[in-house]
Amino acid sequence: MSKIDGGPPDYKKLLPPIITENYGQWKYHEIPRAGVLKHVSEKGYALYSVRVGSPRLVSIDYIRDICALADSYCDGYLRFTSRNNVEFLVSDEAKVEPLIKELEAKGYPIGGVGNALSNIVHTQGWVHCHTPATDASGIVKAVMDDLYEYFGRTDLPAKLKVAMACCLNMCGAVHCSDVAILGVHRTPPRVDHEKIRKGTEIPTLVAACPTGAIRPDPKNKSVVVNEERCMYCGNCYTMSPAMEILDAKNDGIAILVGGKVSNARTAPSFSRLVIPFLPNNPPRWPEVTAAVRHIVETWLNNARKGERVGEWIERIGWERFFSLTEIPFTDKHIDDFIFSRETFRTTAAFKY
Amino acid sequence: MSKIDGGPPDYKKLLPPIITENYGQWKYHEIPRAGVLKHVSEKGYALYSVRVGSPRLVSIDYIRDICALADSYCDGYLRFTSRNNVEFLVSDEAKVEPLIKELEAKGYPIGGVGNALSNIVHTQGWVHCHTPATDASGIVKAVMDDLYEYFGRTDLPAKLKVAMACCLNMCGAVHCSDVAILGVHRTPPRVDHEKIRKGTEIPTLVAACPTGAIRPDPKNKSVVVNEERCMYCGNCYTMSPAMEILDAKNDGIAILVGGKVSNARTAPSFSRLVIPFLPNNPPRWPEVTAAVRHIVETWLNNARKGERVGEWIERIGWERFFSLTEIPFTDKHIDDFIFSRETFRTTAAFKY
Amino acid sequence: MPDKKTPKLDELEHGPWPSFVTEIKKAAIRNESAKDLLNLLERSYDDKRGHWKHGGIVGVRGYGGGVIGRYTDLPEEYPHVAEFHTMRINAPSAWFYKTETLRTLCDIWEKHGSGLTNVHGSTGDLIFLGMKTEELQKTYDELSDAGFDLGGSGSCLRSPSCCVGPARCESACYDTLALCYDLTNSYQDELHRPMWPYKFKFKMSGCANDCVAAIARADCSIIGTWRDSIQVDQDQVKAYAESGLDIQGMVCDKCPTRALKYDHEKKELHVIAEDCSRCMHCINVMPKAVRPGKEKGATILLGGKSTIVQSAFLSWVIVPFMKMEPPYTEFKEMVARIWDWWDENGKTRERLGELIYRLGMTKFLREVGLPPVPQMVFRPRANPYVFWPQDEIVK
Amino acid sequence: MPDKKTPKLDELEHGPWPSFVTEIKKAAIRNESAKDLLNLLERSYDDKRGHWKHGGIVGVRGYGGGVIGRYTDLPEEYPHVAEFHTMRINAPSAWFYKTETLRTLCDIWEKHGSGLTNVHGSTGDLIFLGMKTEELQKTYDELSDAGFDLGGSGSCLRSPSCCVGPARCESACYDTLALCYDLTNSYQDELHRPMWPYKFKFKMSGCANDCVAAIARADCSIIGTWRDSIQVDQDQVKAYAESGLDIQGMVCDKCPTRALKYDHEKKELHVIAEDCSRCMHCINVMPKAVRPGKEKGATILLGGKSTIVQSAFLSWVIVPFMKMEPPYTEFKEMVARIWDWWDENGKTRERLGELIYRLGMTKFLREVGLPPVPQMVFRPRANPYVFWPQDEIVK
Ligand code: SRM
Ligand code: SRM
Ligand code: SRM
Ligand code: SRM
Ligand code: SF4
Ligand code: SF4
Ligand code: SF4
Ligand code: SF4
Ligand code: SF4
Ligand code: SF4
Ligand code: SF4
Ligand code: SF4
Repeated sequence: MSKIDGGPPDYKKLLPPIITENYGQWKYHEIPRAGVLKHVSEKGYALYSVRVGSPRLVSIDYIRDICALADSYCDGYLRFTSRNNVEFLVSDEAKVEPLIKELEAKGYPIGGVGNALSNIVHTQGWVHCHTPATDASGIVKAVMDDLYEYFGRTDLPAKLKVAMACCLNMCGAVHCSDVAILGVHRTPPRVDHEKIRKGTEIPTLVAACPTGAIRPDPKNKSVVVNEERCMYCGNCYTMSPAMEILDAKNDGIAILVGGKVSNARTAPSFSRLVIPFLPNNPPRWPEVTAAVRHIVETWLNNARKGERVGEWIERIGWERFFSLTEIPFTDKHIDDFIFSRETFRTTAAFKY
Repeated sequence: MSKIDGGPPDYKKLLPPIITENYGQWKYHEIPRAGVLKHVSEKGYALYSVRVGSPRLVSIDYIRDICALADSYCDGYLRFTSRNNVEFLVSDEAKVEPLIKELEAKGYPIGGVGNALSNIVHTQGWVHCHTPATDASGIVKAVMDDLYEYFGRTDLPAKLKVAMACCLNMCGAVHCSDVAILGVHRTPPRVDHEKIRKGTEIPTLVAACPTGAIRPDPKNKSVVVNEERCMYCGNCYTMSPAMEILDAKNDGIAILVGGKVSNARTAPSFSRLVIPFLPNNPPRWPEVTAAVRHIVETWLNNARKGERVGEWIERIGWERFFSLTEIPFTDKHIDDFIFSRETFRTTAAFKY
Repeated sequence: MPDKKTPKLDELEHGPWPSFVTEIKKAAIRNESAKDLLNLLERSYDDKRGHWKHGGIVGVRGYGGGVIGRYTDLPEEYPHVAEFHTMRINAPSAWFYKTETLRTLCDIWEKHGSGLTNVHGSTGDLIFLGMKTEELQKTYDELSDAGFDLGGSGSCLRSPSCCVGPARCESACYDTLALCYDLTNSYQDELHRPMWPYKFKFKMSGCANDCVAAIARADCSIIGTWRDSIQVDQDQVKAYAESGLDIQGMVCDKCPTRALKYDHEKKELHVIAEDCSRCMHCINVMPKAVRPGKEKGATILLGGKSTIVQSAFLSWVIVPFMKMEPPYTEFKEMVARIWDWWDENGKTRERLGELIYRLGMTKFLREVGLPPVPQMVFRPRANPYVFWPQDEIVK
Repeated sequence: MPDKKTPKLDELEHGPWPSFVTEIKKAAIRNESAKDLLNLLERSYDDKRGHWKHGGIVGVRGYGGGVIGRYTDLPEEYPHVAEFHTMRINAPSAWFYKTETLRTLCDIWEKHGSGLTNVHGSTGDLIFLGMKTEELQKTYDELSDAGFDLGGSGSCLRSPSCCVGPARCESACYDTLALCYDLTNSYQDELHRPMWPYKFKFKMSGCANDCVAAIARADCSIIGTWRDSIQVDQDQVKAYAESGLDIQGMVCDKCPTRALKYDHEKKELHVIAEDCSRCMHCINVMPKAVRPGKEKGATILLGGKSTIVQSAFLSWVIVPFMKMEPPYTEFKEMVARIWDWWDENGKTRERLGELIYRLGMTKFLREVGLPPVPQMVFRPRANPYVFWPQDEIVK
């Protein structure tokens, strides 16, 4: 039998020699062109990282292909970023241009560096998960096609981090992204009493509901859902397959904006709901791509240099964001969950 | 039988002629000297208001005395401010100086106008209420004696609004004051089971506890208090005399700072706890007067012109407030109630 | 003068600030209750605790409130404060008085009570501090005959109060005194006969300076504002500049929305109208040069209250702009709907703000019929927990 | 190539961004599961709903997690995805690979599964997307032999992840890769055998830019920082100035604490060290001229997570500064105490942040033995609801 708990491969054995040599001794970096980072070390070494956008859901053919490129230009070393981009680590400056040429020829998008749109962090969607309200990869493809130009630029007001999650579990940093695309259910779970009786632990299920919408129904050895209270988080479904939450007619997408994670200038902050619902319209989700583009362009046209989406909105005020974008404001935008109070405008000073 | 629901006296009959004449037509105001406002109307009239600090708890002799002054200098008109100061309304400029002289001679403090310390809004304390953790009038007197100089000045960084409440009911705007002095209990209520049985509605009493510390005790036809959960708010005592909360050995004072109400520049904001406990030390509460003076002086010495206490602290950061004042920071400063989350520092950026 | 010694309280007669002890002593010369109050208070200063029992219910005919019953727990030792109730007298708008009005009050009070008062209580009533049960009705009858009425106490509307407003302030954007008087008279029943889940307070300020601290303390705050742009008088700007005011530093740099541009050369101040949030700051610093706009009215905010039980709440915006002119029909119709909703949904001792927080703004707005606007919130919700009503989903 | 038509998905092969559909099609050439995935996905695009059943429990010997069981609800029509589990493979620190490592993985995966992957999953694992139950153990065995191991799933420690840090970044304040590797190896049991109330995530960033988004997503965020002052190289400041950078506007005016003063004449940048909050902004804009201080370590924050159930939480400061050097004893001892406390007090599916919120920071700090410091909060409590322990009151 094979051993267990061997742990991951030792990273030290996977670093290119230039990194081993200059580990912890990087001095500064520059962005010589879109998609490329140049890191210079105290010792004078220069490492070029060429960043390439990937669909993340890739075949082994893709991996073998980038490995071949890494062999040709990077002595067999490469890495992936925290946003699922590929980084070719070039220690020989002379190889940078040829690599870029080959990448371009093969249709690999180069970009995502500096004040650019980077790859969309995303999740499984209809490809693999059991709770999605939408697909993930499809929307990401549609949005990245649409916003493609901004991936290869470096002159946006600031970095633009878009994330996508296919349900409220939010497997990613959707809740803290400049623009977040989120799959949402809009109808209460339909209880399959048969399934409940077959093995759901009712007290745990009841306790799982954040709004207390689920009541035990001892007569039926099942539960009932108070539909007035349910806000479709799907947590009950995670607990029990009997709580069927998918609803093709009503599932769709919400857009949240203005979150960030870095501590630079301002504290990390949550994305906030601006479009409560857009329909699922595969394969290209035109309503979603249009909405995202509209928000991004309003930001591009109005933000000052250096302002992340949320920093821009906080400066002008959310009331102005809604008037500038002409996105209708509804009662759905107003928080009514646990921490709602902090969102209420407790001042008579505001804009129109 | 006398009529009911007559309503309050008609204010229109109580306004001095100069106000009736210029009602709604005031153009601007100046502060010709500490404690005096000069309001000029569109029509060119000038009204002088001379503000005098009152202990608020006053005898009819006091009222008759200020009435006599108002007769001599103000044609029989005066008013009180929202902070319980007296305002003599002088329409004849020539009478301003003589009024001031007489007030000074009689020991009436003139001030509270502009960037000054104004009167301390306060409550009943041991004079009349049933739940106080301290006296109100006595502390106010002690603190105003101590800070007296700032009442008659106009050169503080900004207005200084101090409030005092004798228990957590906070009968005043203690929760939104530059400096708040608050009577606090520190021990759980002692249940008088006899009294409970004599007429307390147990379910209402149980529901009154914000932390769920009170459990019915059907065997005893009474209740029990889970002392681990009680934070001494006294709400149960308000509901039932059986929940004895006064505790001479442990009642005392907390100091909160940095609140404001005006919407000028920054939104209204809560005062925040900086000293969880100071002992009751009548008649002069030296620990309280020293603490308040220390905070006020730290503000005076460090704030920029135009900064209210809270605006100053928010600029420098609360961590700096604690280091500047050398007030020890303890776990008691950290919120653990309903809206605690918004107070946690969700960023790696801070000062020491 | 009191017969017992009061060394601790005597200590509080020293110092420059006027002394409430001296006031009690003045009253004690002619009144036994005041004398016993002084003695009892000295006892509290010794014991470090109050000596009043849990309030009892006393009152006057036709009223469910207006009186706070109070009895000492040491009636044998201090018999003249065995009963020591207070009466709340609804003060005139913005606390304007003629001396004769105040003297009338003093005369009544001299006859029936301790001679001690609070001018005023924190809610804004004039308080007669300390009388026996048997004096309550008599005092009320005389007050009523003289044109006064009781303020609120208990689970009712509390006495509304307002800032000095147009009576003496250039910033007033509506007539606070008139509205206060009108509401008080319109809601006499609500004010005098407690019938709600808990107390309800109105406070009115003529502008965003909020000189009655409404936003912190009132279930409904009515704050004067304007809909158009501030008005700038450039001559006066020049005058301020010449007088040495640092307009850039003290005005523009502190404008929260950076809506003000100062032209150092021309000594002119310009506002980007759509950026101004009407915070009052520039007007406060340069009252001669900057004034509110011309289209005036008020912002309505709901939910303010102090700490007990669910934490303190500041009032939040519910109507960004409403004209505030008699007969205030729009406002009163809205208030009626709000009260109905609160009455129907509120638990005992649940203030309006807590109720809205518990049930959600969405439900509140829908059921009370108020249109959602972004001015109601600092920012939209961060969670995706949106409720979808039946009629908005596909069946 | 798939036999069925997939017109909707085909549409997603157009456009400049690389297409996941093309990737699935590539795999489908050699693999029936990939082919069925494509067909099933087209079906989802038609039906506008997923076609996967609620996850089932499958796994490999010795492990309680690392595999997500997955079955389609249409097994008759799409038999090759009747079982279509994923396996999470713990990635190397900061996702550095040699091509040979990746090729080994490809070879194993070609043999045992769909040939589809996620590089990487949101937690940072390399994901093998889609295999049959019978292949699980075989796949694992080969992976293990080749030097790989599973990542976490279920109520366990999830695979820790870290930013590129000192490997390629001038801002790294501690060795994120080393710590990530050390913690992963130290906590193999916690990672592979779920035994807690819920999941627990560590993420490590070398500085406050937080390039692994730890503060948003990790129960424990370890963010590099320094204790002394930033270091400024005035020659480089001059160079930036001469290159046309608006130092006043883009650096000083955006410094959140206004700790930077730029001397236009001398082209010098000065920091008021005690005002700097170490936010990284000036370093980000002028990496050649400004660097972190010399006394380096990390800030520890706790409680981050996404929305389900009690709302999303951002991690908050729990230790302002800790040296981060092997063997990380101080850190690990603290973690042990925190886990014990969580394990003892947490309800099922209660993340650490929610638990601390529910029971209170005070209780947490006291029981875990961490000293309260003002850095833990943006501001102190606004309510006066302080709990006083027995030993601090007078008996
Ligand atoms: C490669 C990567 C780390 C890794 O281990 O994989 C990385 C690398 C760098 N980051 Fe980052 N960041 C990376 C993800 C992040 C993330 C996390 C994320 O995107 O999910 C964040 C926080 C996002 C947020 O705030 O919402 C992040 C916030 C930053 C910032 C702060 C930006 C800001 O002003 O808010 C900087 C500083 C800057 O760019 O000025 C920064 C700076 C940098 C520098 C310049 C650091 C250096 O000196 O080498 C690197 C190149 C940045 C660039 O792409 O322009 N990095 N960086 C990640 C690349 C992701 C990608 O493929 O696009
Ligand atoms: C008389 C009074 C109204 C009344 O109906 O009684 C009043 C009157 C004026 N207030 Fe006020 N304010 C009065 C209580 C308040 C309160 C409420 C309170 O103190 O409880 C506030 C909110 C307090 C807070 O924010 O915590 C208040 C916040 C202001 C402000 C905003 C101050 C700030 O910058 O935050 C101004 C503007 C200014 O002074 O620059 C202002 C300005 C004024 C002006 C200048 C208005 C005017 O043009 O006439 C008046 C003279 C101010 C002065 O005393 O310097 N008034 N003012 C109140 C006097 C109280 C006293 O005796 O001290
Ligand atoms: C007399 C007065 C204090 C004063 O010295 O001025 C006062 C005195 C009492 N207040 Fe108050 N409150 C007074 C203004 C306030 C204010 C300020 C205001 O109205 O602007 C507040 C804070 C604002 C608010 O309403 O939230 C206030 C918040 C409370 C509370 C807590 C209410 C809450 O929802 O948090 C209680 C507790 C209760 O209602 O049971 C309370 C209860 C009480 C009681 C009736 C005691 C009790 O538990 O039943 C006190 C009677 C004292 C006595 O024996 O004379 N009092 N009370 C004020 C009324 C005088 C007047 O009519 O003018
Ligand atoms: C595969 C992955 C998404 C992806 O496409 O990358 C994923 C997939 C699932 N996540 Fe996740 N989560 C993944 C990273 C995350 C992250 C991001 C992170 O770890 O940084 C989060 C947000 C951060 C956090 O932990 O809060 C995340 C928050 C959740 C939650 C909500 C947890 C919460 O406390 O709010 C659930 C629900 C649950 O645990 O029952 C969940 C549950 C799930 C389940 C297991 C579905 C379920 O309800 O049981 C998904 C299985 C999908 C499938 O069939 O393949 N997943 N999940 C990520 C793991 C891959 C990896 O190991 O690298
Ligand atoms: S976000 Fe929801 S649907 Fe998407 S992968 Fe995560 S758990 Fe599954
Ligand atoms: S979907 Fe969420 S809110 Fe609705 S019943 Fe299930 S757990 Fe409760
Ligand atoms: S603050 Fe408390 S003790 Fe003081 S008067 Fe109000 S209810 Fe009474
Ligand atoms: S004092 Fe407050 S917390 Fe304590 S038992 Fe009474 S109501 Fe509950
Ligand atoms: S609130 Fe405004 S209108 Fe009223 S007195 Fe204060 S400054 Fe004047
Ligand atoms: S009123 Fe306030 S927001 Fe408007 S311009 Fe003046 S200072 Fe700025
Ligand atoms: S978090 Fe800091 S140290 Fe890590 S990669 Fe980003 S900038 Fe560099
Ligand atoms: S690190 Fe941030 S806070 Fe410190 S000086 Fe630079 S910009 Fe200012």
